[in-house]
Amino acid sequence: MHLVITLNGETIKKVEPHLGFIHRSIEKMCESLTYRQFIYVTSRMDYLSAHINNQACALCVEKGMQIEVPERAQVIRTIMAELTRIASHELWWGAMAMDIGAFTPFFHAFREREKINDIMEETCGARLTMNYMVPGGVMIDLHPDFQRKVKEFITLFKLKIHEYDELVTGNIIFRNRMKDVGFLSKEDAISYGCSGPAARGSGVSCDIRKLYPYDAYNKVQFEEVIETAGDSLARYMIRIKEMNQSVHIIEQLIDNIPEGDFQAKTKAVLKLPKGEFYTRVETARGELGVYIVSEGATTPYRIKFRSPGFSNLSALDHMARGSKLGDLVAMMGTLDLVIPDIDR
Amino acid sequence: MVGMRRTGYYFTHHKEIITQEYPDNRDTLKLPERFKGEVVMPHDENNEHRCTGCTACELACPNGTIKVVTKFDITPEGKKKKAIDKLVYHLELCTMCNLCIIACPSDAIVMAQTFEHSVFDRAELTKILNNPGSKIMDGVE
Amino acid sequence: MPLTSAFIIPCSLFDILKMWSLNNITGIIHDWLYQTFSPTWALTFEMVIAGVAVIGLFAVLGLILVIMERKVSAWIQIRLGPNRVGPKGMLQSLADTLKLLVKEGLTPGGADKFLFNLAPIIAMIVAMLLMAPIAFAKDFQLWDLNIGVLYVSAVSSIMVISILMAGWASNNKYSLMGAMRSGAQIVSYELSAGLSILSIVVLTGSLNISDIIYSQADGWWIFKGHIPVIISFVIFIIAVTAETNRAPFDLAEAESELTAGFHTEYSGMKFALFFLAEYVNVFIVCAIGATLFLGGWMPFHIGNWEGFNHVMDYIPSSIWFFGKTFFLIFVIMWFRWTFPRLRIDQLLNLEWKYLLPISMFNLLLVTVIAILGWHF
Amino acid sequence: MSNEELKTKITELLPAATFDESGEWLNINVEPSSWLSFAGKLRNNDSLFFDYLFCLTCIDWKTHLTMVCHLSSTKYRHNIVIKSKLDAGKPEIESVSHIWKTADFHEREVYEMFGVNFLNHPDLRLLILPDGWEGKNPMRKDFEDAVNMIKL
Repeated sequence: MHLVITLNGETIKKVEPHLGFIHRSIEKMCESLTYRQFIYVTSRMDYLSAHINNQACALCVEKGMQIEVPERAQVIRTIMAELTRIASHELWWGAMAMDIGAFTPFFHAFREREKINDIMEETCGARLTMNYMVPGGVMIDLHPDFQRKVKEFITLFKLKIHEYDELVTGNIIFRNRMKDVGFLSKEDAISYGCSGPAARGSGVSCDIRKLYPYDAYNKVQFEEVIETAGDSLARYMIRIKEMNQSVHIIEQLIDNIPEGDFQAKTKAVLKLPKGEFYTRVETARGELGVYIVSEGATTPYRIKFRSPGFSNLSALDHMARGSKLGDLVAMMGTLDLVIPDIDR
Repeated sequence: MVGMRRTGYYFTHHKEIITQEYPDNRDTLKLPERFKGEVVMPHDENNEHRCTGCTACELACPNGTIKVVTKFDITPEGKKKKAIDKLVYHLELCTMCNLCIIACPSDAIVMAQTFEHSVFDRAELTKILNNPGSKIMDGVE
Repeated sequence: MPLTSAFIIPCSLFDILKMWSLNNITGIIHDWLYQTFSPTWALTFEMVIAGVAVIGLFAVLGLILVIMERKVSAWIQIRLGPNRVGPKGMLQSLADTLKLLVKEGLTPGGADKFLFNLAPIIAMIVAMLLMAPIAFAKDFQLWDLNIGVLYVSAVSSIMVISILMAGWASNNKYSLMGAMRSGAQIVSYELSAGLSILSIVVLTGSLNISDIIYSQADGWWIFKGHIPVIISFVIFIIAVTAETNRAPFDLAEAESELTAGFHTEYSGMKFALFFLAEYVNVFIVCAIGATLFLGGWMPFHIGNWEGFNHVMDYIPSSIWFFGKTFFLIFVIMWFRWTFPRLRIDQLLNLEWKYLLPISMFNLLLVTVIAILGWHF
Repeated sequence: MSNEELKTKITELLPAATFDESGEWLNINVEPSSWLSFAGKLRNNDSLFFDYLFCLTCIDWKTHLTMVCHLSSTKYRHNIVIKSKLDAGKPEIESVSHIWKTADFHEREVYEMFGVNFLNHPDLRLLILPDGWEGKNPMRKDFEDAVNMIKL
């Protein structure tokens, strides 16, 4: 991404994003891939929440095919999605602090993220682009060590999470940099189509996990974190609190993974009936929509990914006008822009 | 100030260092058995593999990574039988999505745990998975 | 036999320490030169020796500080840090310097060539000039001029010119913006740095650096001067951190906003000169801080504990000096790897709205203390 | 609000609208000419209050193009899908970017990918494609990429 900024001294007059530097036209690519194959491409969209992207596609195909997903698969998917969310927020936290100018948190965040990646690697076989979800469930059963490792991670994470507050949140320079920076009112957040923490920081309740529960989210207790301040600090706090909520969700599920199949019996060749299917999931960045138009063939006729970053980015210009150049990086940090997600 | 205490703590506590000294720890580095490094075809001691040449992997692959070149073997009974001549694998196109392994009905191909794939010539990335002169294992249909 | 060796070892240890203390080395060399040669030649030789020593020290300090910074940051960030070149990676910065030396020094097309090439040299010369009045050990000083403190604050303000020059000559928007920021920053933080230096000058009554050190023979100013001196010490540390463009005040090269600020376009040895000059500047301001507030090479003495004081005296003066200086450098590095960066308006607010009034008022307090003789 | 209620409400606002309930949400087909005024009514009507445009895209049906808008209300939590048929040769529709500001970017994306001309759009330039892009719109069905990796 390339931001063209018009400046008056240090004050921003206008921000103009130029996109498309890593546009791969995933939507067009998916039109020539079958319903089993196209899921792996979506890992490359928002690579930090690859699991959740895959999950969205799998859910959309399941909705079209009316496949009943076994409970075990649902729970596994939910745990994996929440682990991904924590990993994504960890990376965001490190990168955010780095944008603001503190280097150390980046490495401290990666210490915990590495643990999640190890868990992922053990079960899914990859660290970033897992391709673990398939229509009807998950690809392979959990690794025997999975539960133990996740529990170890949760204990470790709970020990370390207060360090984040010590290092960054409580820092007076950090708070001054974030407070009242990049203000986004509730009306604007809705109008700009923001979702995820960016919108929840402005007081918009938009957590898809709560509003339109999918997979095992209706079986767990968690809070939708909402802050009303609308500034960068609010968006920051939401992500920090969301990590705690994710841990809470995993804690509820990890001991109660039901026995059974990890994958529903599906036909070898998937054919979606003629029609249009739309699923929404909550990725680490916000609402991801998968819109499949099917003509009854083995490949989608048209597929559209409504990526959260794209809409969140459109609010950047509005937020940045009139603030300082240094604030821009803080805003971009709190919007948590993942460029492949915007470009697709 | 609290942050300085935290960084000071890590400055003096070296045992929490998490760096992996990569090229030096090759001997001890253990990747999980599910790690998706590249597609290989295991052969047993008689130079036999399990691939029937059904092209299920070729169809499953989203990137055209696998090309199955088939030939016809003459079985002892005198019947013609389809078998693979070459199973060409383009590592440079592979995204390690694991779909071919899932699709394979006879478990002929698996993911190897190698990850050091860099070579000087791109042509070296195109691999032929079956060993020369290898045969299909008995009993695999 | 064991008994005697037990006696011998401490004695020889003290001898070695004496040798290391650099005491009187300058005197010996001076006397020897004047005995051997005519005064003109002796002066010339002394100048050459001084020049070589400064350049050598400049390079060595740069290397040591770079490796120190990398190790400190690595340990704070739970990493190992450089560990490939030399024992425990200690020669890493030497290897980097060699690499930078053989790299091509690019000059961008639209740049003002003369200024562009001049800027790093000025930065380096300023850093070298600043070394002159620093007392590295007892009687080991290049130039003990009577306005040492004034000289330091005067020369160090030339640094901003090289940065502005680099930013302007690069013909690059990031460079220019970084240079402008750093101009505003250095000029404003010079004030509170100067004011906090003044408080020591007021207490000592002299601008001469060796006088200031000798005035701390019975205790360092930070202990003698009550709370006002502690306050001015804190302000001094903050101000010099800003003046040397280090995080959390590294707006001039804020990498997430301005790529690399004023040295975006520099490469090869020109970049290395900037880099070395920055580190040497850090060393110098820390040395000044150690000299003014922590007694320079003066050992640590506690009241009437004769035994303790005696032991402290055995530690050579150069070790005292470098120990204090490197402690301050470590503190500044610690700042850098802990704190996020300030915004430009917050930076200037901090200086003009808080530090400057506080240090002015503080100077008044110190003056009162000095006049009434309340300090110890 | 259930689909039936939405239907009656919307018929009041736009009698010409036709409905399609085959999907998950209520689909409404509108004429491109009436889209802008209808959009304003949807946004500002107190009982509908569709203030959240979460997806705006286009489908190329070879014979014609279809604009698809997914609308949601953050107050009542109901969703609808608006579709309008565009001419394949000269697709034109009014921009709604001043009603939902997010439409600005989404419409620019559709403009370059499908060549739909949004009338009265404040800043209709290429967003993703490189400047000076010549040739067909990439997401149209008749666009063939010379280097399509998938069809190797």
